[in-house]
Amino acid sequence: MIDVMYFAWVRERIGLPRERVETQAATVAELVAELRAREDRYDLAFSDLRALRVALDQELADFDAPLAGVREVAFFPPMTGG
Amino acid sequence: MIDVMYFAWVRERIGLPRERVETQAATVAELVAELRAREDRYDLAFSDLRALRVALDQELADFDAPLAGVREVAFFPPMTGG
Amino acid sequence: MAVRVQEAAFDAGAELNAFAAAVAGAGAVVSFTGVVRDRDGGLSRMEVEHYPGMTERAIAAMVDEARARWALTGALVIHRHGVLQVGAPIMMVATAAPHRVAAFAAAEYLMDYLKSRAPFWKKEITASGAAWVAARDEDEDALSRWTGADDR
Amino acid sequence: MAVRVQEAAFDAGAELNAFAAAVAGAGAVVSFTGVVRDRDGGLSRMEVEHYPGMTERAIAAMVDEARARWALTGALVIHRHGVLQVGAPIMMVATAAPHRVAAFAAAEYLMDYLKSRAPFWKKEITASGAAWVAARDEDEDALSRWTGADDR
Repeated sequence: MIDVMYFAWVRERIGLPRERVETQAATVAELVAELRAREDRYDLAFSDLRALRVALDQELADFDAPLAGVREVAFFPPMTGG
Repeated sequence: MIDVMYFAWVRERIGLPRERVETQAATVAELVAELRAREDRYDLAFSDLRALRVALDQELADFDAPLAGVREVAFFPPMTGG
Repeated sequence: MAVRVQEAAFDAGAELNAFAAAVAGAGAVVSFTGVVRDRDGGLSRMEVEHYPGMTERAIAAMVDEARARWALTGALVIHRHGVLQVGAPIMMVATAAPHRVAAFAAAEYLMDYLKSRAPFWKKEITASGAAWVAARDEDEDALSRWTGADDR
Repeated sequence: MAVRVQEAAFDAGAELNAFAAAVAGAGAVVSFTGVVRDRDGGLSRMEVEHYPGMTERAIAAMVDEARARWALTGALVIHRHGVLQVGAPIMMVATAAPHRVAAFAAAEYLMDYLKSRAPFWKKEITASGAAWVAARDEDEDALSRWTGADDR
């Protein structure tokens, strides 16, 4: 089980801010593939990975990063703070 | 007649902040030569021109600049504001 | 070295004075204040979302890196989230150092990283609807000046 | 675009707030405050001499040049003269612009020119005597980044 979080328009498209996900995915990319297969709203949210960023346990990571030992995955668009 | 002003350690070495000078000097360098010939305190103040700056009518200038039409000449060390 | 992520408004001038007083002997104090700007007219408010937990970690890491790069005597980062009105301060960075070059460089460094590496997202609400602010390529590009061969 | 050369102390935070309020819609506000620093210990006070008339002209010219180079919505320069105590603000620059890059660049530009082209001279008074502060080569060198081929 892993905590998956969504922010900004990713959160809006998927329709919830976080959820617990049962997964055997070895990498972020595999987790994304599982989520996209669920429902159209997930498929739409993840349709262009270049427009997305991912953090593993609150550290920015790549989509090919392994999920072993990770408790919290977050998906969001590029940051626009400051 | 020209107004000659001194600032910072130039003022302290010469011992006055400004004076009216009767001169026919064509350039700043000629004016400096006339002043140096006056007294030791002037000679000392102008002994190293690389350590001095000059302004003509409140604009930075070079020592070879002409004095024609100039009303106010100021001598001072490099600025240290800010 | 203070980092504050908060919903409440703040008084940039009061923050600057408190910061400067705490770093007495600094010589140079630089501040940056970001203000909600109505770029095209018609902005009714801005909403700032963030990622609690990661936000604080990311900013603390930036501040640590800035301290490792420059001889700072102080650094302050304040960033708001929630609903912000036009003209309100969004965030503030202040740096203090013996010399101005370090204070300026550290403030710009922190701003560049805050813009692109701290998990904040802005949404602009106008009479005609709401839109997430898109990341600017310039902001991503700005990071390149702090990395690579000409690193200082 | 305000320039003030004054003997009186000023409140940097209050100046920052007044400046930011007057340039509403700026987006980015940068400030620099210079504080009298006791570098080696033992400084009892600083005295700042200036060239009345030329000072105002020189600073106004710098501000004009900064406005010509960057899209500023405001600029403020305050510089004190006379007797200043340790820890007191000497001077302040503030700039406002739609984007942070312009606000930072203009503030640094104004600082670099104020340091080396505005007719101010600092004298440090310690228990053992008084000494004029020497100009730093770095300050003169700093001007070169605003001139020449890589001008922006």
